[in-house]
Amino acid sequence: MTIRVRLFASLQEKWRIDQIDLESTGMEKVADVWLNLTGEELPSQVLVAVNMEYARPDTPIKDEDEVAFFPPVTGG
Amino acid sequence: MTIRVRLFASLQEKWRIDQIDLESTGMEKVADVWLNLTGEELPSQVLVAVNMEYARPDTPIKDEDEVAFFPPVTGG
Amino acid sequence: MVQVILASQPFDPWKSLQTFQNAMLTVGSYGATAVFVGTMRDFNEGERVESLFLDHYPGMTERELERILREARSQWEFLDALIEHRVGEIEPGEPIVLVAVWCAHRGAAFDACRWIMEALKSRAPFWKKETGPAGVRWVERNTAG
Amino acid sequence: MVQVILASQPFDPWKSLQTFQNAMLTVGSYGATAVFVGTMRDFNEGERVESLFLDHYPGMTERELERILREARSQWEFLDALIEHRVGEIEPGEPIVLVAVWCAHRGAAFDACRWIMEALKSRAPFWKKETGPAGVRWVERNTAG
Repeated sequence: MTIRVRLFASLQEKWRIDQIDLESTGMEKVADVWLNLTGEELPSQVLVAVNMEYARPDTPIKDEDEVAFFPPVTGG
Repeated sequence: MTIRVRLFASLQEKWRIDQIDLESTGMEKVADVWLNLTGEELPSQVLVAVNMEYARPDTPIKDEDEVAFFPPVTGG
Repeated sequence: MVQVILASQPFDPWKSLQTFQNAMLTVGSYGATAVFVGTMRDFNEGERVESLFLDHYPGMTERELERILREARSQWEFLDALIEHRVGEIEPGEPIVLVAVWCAHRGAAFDACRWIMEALKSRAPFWKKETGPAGVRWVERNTAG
Repeated sequence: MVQVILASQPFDPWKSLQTFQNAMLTVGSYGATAVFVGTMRDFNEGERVESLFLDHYPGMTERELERILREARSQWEFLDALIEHRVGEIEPGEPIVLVAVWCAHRGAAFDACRWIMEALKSRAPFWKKETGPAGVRWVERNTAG
């Protein structure tokens, strides 16, 4: 399974990752992707999107999904 | 005592009066001016202003006041 | 420097905003601008409207609009505000009223702009006379906001 | 025909409104236009701000803004709506966001414009990074409306 992972804003700077393709068979939900990427639990304030729609840590993922992690939004 | 009376919008058309100076000693309040002008009681939906500030039928008037009568406003 | 303008000729609200903002506001001082524009429609309550005449009370209308802006300023902190209102003969598609408020933050801008507009509709001495297929009639009351 | 624009260069909101309105709206069809413009201030929470960088999620940002407009349209009847939002490097005094709604009546215009703006602040994937005298910092959360 290949998951495209994207980080934005302060998360992108902290983890020094903009975009990366993760190849792994052990990922079933969004939280697994974060764990796989960082080795840490997904912090509660981090927002997540799957294929450009808001999702939750327990949202299931499938091959070729784009999973994004970002801090609270501050536009406008 | 001289009171300048002004009518606006539909009242102006109905009474065919735009502006008139009433000379009379018998007027003490706004409602008296209307009675003096039209011979009728002041209708409850008519709005009144004295010297360009909203007033009430029982607002006292004095020499040289400008008293205006108009229908509900419909601007904006 | 709040401003009240009665316009006897058609005005472009977006151009008025541009001009007022450039002349009156300091760059970087305001974070939130809320604007309302009322435009003459060619329909009102299901009836076609061909033209509109806007009567007002010269002198009192300006004063009442200035009172409204002063009252708004005592309720919300704003840097500046503008009211522009047409008088006289108006054609469909022409703007009737523009209300704009410049604030530091958006809550005050939205609240003040709406409050000013509702106060204007309920208190400012303007009267509309519509011409339609059935003839000429004075509009008797404003619709609720 | 609602429209979402992400602008990488400074824009004049009043000119955008003029252009959009002339291109998209039928003369006489709309009676009420409510507009909000958010502009970059040179102060934020008591600190001087020298410049701002606005990050976004290309693709998702546009989609989320379009979803917001669709949701607004299911709640209020409006003829048209426009969202324009800056991305990239922004200087004090430059507009950040423009939200405009064209309706038949003013209640819906005010309500929809404010709702869209609050939805944008809470959901649209944008992130601000401020540069001030103390250095560079990501803004952590938006202020309440």
